[in-house]
Amino acid sequence: MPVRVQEADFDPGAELEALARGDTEIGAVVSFTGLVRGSGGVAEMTLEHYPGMTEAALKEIEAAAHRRWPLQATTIIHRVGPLAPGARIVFVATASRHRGAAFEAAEYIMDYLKTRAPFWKKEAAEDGSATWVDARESDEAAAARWEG
Amino acid sequence: MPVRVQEADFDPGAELEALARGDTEIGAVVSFTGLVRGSGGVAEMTLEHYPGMTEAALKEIEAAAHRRWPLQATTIIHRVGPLAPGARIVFVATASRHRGAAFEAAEYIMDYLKTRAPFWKKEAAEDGSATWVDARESDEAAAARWEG
Amino acid sequence: MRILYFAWLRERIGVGSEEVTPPGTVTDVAGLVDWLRTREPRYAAAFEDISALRVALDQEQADFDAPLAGVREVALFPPVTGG
Amino acid sequence: MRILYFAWLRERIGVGSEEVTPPGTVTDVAGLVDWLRTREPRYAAAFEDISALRVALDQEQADFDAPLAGVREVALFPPVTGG
Repeated sequence: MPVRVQEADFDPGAELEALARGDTEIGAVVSFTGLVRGSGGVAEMTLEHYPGMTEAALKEIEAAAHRRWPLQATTIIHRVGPLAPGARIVFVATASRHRGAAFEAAEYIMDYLKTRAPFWKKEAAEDGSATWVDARESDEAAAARWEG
Repeated sequence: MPVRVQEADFDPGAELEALARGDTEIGAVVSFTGLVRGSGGVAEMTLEHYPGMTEAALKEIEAAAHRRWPLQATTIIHRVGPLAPGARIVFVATASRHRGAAFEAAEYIMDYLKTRAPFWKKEAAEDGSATWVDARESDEAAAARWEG
Repeated sequence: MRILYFAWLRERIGVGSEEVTPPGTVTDVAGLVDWLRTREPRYAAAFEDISALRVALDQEQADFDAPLAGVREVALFPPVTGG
Repeated sequence: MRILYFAWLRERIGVGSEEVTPPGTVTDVAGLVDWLRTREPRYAAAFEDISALRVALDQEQADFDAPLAGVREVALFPPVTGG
């Protein structure tokens, strides 16, 4: 159940292959890949994070998902540093016997990653200006639906 | 927006790469991969289908998803013929600006694929006996939640 | 008219498809199944419980009371179990 | 005590981390921020609206009324925006 924070790109196909390999109890694998959108003239995205706390937060989110659903395996990878439009930012994959648990756990991990893991995005525009991305209320609402 | 029904295996990583390539409006890619479970002594699974109707049914499910959510791209692949435990059976991937649409559309496509596309599974046990898999009421219930 | 059978229905009837010419009194899918039942015991056995079956007319899902006028291909099969 | 700043808070204050020794009257996070505000105008400007900020104590999310006793690392930052 790897959790990785890295500057380097990753290979979703290889991660999916590694996730399910050798466990024939797995019937369903769900993956989420987040990409840098180039909309609104974004030339580059930079991801800042809180080393140490980031990994702990991701491990706690992953552990919470495993407590909540019967999961055979999970993978969470988040990149940091400068990223061009189209680049992969984040990868979450979940494996379970049935698709309901795999889908729900992947959404849950993404919702909490978006609201609980210490990453911050800064967008640089083509004109050279740079802006820190604001948190979205819809992300808080998405995480809140799993509570209680 | 390819829909494919084939005996050959496929490469989820290559499919994900092809899905999002060159469109920097895509921020979220969700994939589902279904695998043959080896539980209960299943030695082999055979997928029968209704050539012609299968492709039409998958295209209609895909079109319905595109009408319902703002999707940049989708992929649906379903294998037929004999498959060993651990083998990939089905692959669905969706690409959208935001993760909510991508997750929901992937679940929607899977729920309708399970209940509306003409595939039938036959399990061969290690002792040589073979059984047609019964439809699951939970799959009908999953599809029904998108109605109305 | 061509009839296709899939999965265990195909196995019980023994063929995957056949050409049939039902009498003019057969106007809908239920009537077609009733007529097939009279042909041979294997049909009667296969169609013992049509609530366990589904139908498609010219490759579109339909109901057992759907009319057969103009239909070229009737498919009968158990509930689907793909994915 | 070590304080860490992230994202625009780091940029406004001008450093990513610093060692501080607040007076004994500072017992919780809100008190720490009030004390930082008095140090220099850039702190006062950065902490103008603490409702826009979040805090972690020794790398665990906490509230502004959380006590500082025994805490070695305080992190202050805007709401997170990863993924």
